[in-house]
Amino acid sequence: MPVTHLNSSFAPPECDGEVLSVNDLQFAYPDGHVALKGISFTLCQGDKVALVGPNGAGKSTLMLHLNGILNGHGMIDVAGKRLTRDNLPAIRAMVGLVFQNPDDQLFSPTVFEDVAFGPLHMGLSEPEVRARVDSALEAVRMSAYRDRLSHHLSVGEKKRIAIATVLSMNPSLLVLDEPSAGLDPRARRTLIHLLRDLPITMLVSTHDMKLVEELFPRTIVMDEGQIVADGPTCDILEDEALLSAHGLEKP
Amino acid sequence: MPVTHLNSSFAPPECDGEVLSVNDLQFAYPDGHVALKGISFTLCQGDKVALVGPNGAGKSTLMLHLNGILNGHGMIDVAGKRLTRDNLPAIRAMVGLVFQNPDDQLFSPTVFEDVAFGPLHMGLSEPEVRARVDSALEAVRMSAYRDRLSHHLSVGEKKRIAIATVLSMNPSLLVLDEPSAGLDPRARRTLIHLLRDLPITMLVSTHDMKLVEELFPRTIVMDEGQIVADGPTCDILEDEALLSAHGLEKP
Amino acid sequence: MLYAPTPLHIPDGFLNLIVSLICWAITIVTLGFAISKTNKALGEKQIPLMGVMAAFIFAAQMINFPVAGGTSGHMLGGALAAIVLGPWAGMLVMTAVIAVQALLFQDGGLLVMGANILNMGLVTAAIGYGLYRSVIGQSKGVKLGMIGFAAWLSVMAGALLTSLQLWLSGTSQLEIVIPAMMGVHALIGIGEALITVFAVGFIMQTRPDLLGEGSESAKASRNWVYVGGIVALLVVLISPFASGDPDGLERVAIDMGFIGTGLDAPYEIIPDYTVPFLGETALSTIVAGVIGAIVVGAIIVLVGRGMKAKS
Amino acid sequence: MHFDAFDRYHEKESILHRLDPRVKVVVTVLFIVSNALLPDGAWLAFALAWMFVLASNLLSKLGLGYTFKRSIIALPFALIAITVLFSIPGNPLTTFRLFVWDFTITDAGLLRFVSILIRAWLSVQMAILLVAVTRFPDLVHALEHLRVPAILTTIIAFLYRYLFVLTDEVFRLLRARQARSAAAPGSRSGGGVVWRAKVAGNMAGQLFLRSYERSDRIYNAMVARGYVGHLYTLNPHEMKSGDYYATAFAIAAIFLMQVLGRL
Ligand SMILES: Nc1ncnc2c1ncn2[C@@H]1O[C@H](COP(=O)(O)OP(=O)(O)OP(=O)(O)O)[C@@H](O)[C@H]1O
Ligand SMILES: Nc1ncnc2c1ncn2[C@@H]1O[C@H](COP(=O)(O)OP(=O)(O)OP(=O)(O)O)[C@@H](O)[C@H]1O
Ligand SMILES: [Mg+2]
Ligand SMILES: [Mg+2]
Repeated sequence: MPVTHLNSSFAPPECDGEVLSVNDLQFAYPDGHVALKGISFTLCQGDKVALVGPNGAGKSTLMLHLNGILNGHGMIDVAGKRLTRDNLPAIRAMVGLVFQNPDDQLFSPTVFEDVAFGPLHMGLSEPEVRARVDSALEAVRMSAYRDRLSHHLSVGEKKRIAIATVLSMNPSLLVLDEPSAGLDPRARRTLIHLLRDLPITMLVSTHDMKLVEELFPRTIVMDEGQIVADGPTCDILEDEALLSAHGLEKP
Repeated sequence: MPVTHLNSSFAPPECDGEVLSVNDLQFAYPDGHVALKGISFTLCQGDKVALVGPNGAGKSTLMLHLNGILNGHGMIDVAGKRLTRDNLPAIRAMVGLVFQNPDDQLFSPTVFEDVAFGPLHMGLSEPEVRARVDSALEAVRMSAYRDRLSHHLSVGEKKRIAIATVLSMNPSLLVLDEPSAGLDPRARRTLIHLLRDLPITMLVSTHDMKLVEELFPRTIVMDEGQIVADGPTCDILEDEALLSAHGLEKP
Repeated sequence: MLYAPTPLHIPDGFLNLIVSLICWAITIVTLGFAISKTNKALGEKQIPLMGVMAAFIFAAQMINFPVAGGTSGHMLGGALAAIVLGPWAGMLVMTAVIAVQALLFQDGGLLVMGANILNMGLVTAAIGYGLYRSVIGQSKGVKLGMIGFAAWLSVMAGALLTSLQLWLSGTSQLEIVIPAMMGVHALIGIGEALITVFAVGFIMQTRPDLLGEGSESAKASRNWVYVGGIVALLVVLISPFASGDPDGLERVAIDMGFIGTGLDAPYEIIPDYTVPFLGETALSTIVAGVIGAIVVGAIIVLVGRGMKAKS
Repeated sequence: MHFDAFDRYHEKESILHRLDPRVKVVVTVLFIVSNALLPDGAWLAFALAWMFVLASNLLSKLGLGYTFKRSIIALPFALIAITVLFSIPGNPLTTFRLFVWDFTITDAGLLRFVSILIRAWLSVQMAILLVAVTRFPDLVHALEHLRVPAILTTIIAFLYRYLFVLTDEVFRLLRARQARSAAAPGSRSGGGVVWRAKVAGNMAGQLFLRSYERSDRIYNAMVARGYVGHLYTLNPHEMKSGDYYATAFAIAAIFLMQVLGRL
């Protein structure tokens, strides 16, 4: 049983525009496993929020809901728009989802084709697509890699390209699933700088508590399909009881 | 260019029996890339040594030499036995190699079959094989998982089974390639306890400097195919210049 | 060796033009069917699935196991692909694998690719799937046994077709190529059978839902059983004739209307490796003239386009 | 671990590298068809075709002998054709005895055998050159433009991308097996053949499951970026005047081979 710590519920100081609001989201996998048991939270414009919790807590499942790949019961609003079957394409253009393993995300043979995939499917014109690709690669500082073959890149490079593939869609919300896994300290550092400098609202799941401490002002803790704490990172990291009850550790 | 720090060369206090001795090991991949440029070190009975270094330093390449999967120039002795083509099977029984990704290690449908692979291949009798499997699973505290399908385990569980697959061969030396990658804090903690309690000589490559600090009295730093430092972990972690020159960080 | 070419990948130059084109024709028609069937039957999810499965077959061909004396067994995968993906998707996947092997590694030629796809992709998938379908609903042991037989037979059928094509092209002599190819592949086929059986066994144990037993209609299923059965029967009937008594094969072939009667040596369908219309007749001179004119015309058009295109 | 050993493309700046991939594919196929059409013993035409290969090698800046070195790959298959030495009627050249059989090599047989080898050898060199000067994704684009059905070119593009990922995976599995292939002191290592085949089959099954699940994740990644069953690409290639001239020249050369071969 997850221990819910009601005292750490948290009212954000100010909120100029809600980017994401999730209300009582529930989901069970086809095999009957209930992975989400009523999730509610909101993200404001410019928030950078960490999502932590032990293996199997339901973090990835939650993220797959945010742009409608899975759909459970409950309500999800992105920038004021309700997520329904009809405005799925619009929602997908607003929520950029980056998977843990970049090999799952980079499915085209060349970097250019991969970064262009999203804009092309949004039906943009050719010059617009090219401009989007260029600025996305610029943002992750990989412009020189435009014509490289994806399979020749190192993990750290692949990771950055994977982020570019969603930046090219100009998302209002970036959702990253364990971005630092498998990176060496140097590549990890580069990624931290990159995320810090990106001026986008983001929700990032991770096991890397040090990354949480360095990068995110706010943290959401999940366990067994529920949110068990949501508040300022400094408070959460001080709460030994909370951390150890959910298999986490102070960095 | 790797910066070699001669001052950190290190004479182990006492050595009751060399388990591994590597002498001027050199290796180039078929495509011409020189991955090891003259590696020499020794491990004593009971040593627990960390092997650190940036991506591409040659750590995995070195580990693959230790039980003869790759063979470069130079000499490798395991427990006094020279590694040659003829006594390869015997050496493989002594050196237990665990790969980074447990999925690479587990190729059989059930946990039992995977743990039994080594003993079966060694030509042991059936009761002996069963006894070995039982005690290996016992050692990693996974006896209850004997008949589970490997496929359905969590990463942390897979990792422990992967270690059991080589423990069942009763190795004199355990070689682990990045054992903590991808684990959540709880699973990582369990792994640390497990490694601490195993009474076997081990060489462990990792990017997790915190693990290095907690678990290993001695550390070897590699970069660009060379050993650039080898000494007590506390000394190495204090040497800021050394760490930053080789893409490492203090925990 | 990272990547071991198998004796079934015919390089360019070993089949003559006519045989190559006939094989291409059969292959294209079959693939056309396969494409329209997959487009109709399968969702958008199928594109990444088939792509990754093609990479899987390619990679799985590298899994070997030591047999004896330094040799090792590995598999072709046609039967496995058809069993796990269904016949049509299996054929497309095998086609992609063979195309990449030819394009990227020159393992098998380009002009003869039609033949290679036919031998290693289409026939193997048809046999594998057809025979597997014939035991649907039976016990696991029966299924696995039949899968093993189907995998073995699929390799034999590929070898038989390859031999026949080489013989029709005048590249090999029937009474040597058939026993040699069939003999070698009888052994290779055992490796194929073992790996396929254990691989499918593994999937039955871990994800039986992926073997999609109820997916096809009873009628389509029955048709595949017929196809598999007939091809299997042909292989079983033809090979002993061929290996023991080459005249016997010729008799069988002629009786079945395989080839026109009255040929002294069957490979002289295209005598002397020349194309018939370029003999010493007036007609051939005219034809040659026309072809020359077409070529010159094509060159002029291309040069004209070149001048128009911006450089 | 990174397995790039499969890449056949050679980065260089040359006319052939810059040529439109469609041109390269069409010319290569025409050249191979032309080889198949040349009659036995058309030495002059074979020589011209060889010059064509050599000139292409030079133009590619890969070195005159580049394709020659790699062309041995087709040789083992020559064994299959060896029977034509004895089977085609003609004047006997030599006879030799092997065990109990007499073999007679005829002049017509020799002519056929040598011609088959030359055809194969020339064709394979051209194919080698094609992939050495064309990046594989461009080759796939060319096939798309040449009306190969989209479903096939898409499968091929995915195959190429995941070839590297999955072969890496296979090599790591093979390595894991190798690492545990030990022997206890004094006993013979390894089980029976069937047991070993079972281990290999299990690996194939394991790989299948992982590939299957990976394809699921890839599908999710595609959907997340707007995929609804249709793939769109930009056309990165445009035929320039040089491309047309090159095609015209190659067709002329190949036609000349055909004419020379029949004189
Ligand atoms: N396709 C699936 N079918 C059934 N159950 C699933 C499926 N995918 C995940 N689950 C289960 O749902 C639960 C939540 O999984 P999820 O992947 O969301 O966890 P997570 O928090 O992302 O964990 P991790 O930190 O390991 O990535 C787990 O118990 C998992 O076993
Ligand atoms: N099969 C291979 N062929 C050619 N080069 C290789 C091969 N495998 C590795 N290399 C190269 O050899 C060098 C050493 O690689 P190795 O895998 O040993 O590094 P590592 O220290 O283990 O790095 P990481 O921390 O990323 O695991 C790298 O430059 C790598 O690119
Ligand atoms: Mg997850
Ligand atoms: Mg490594």
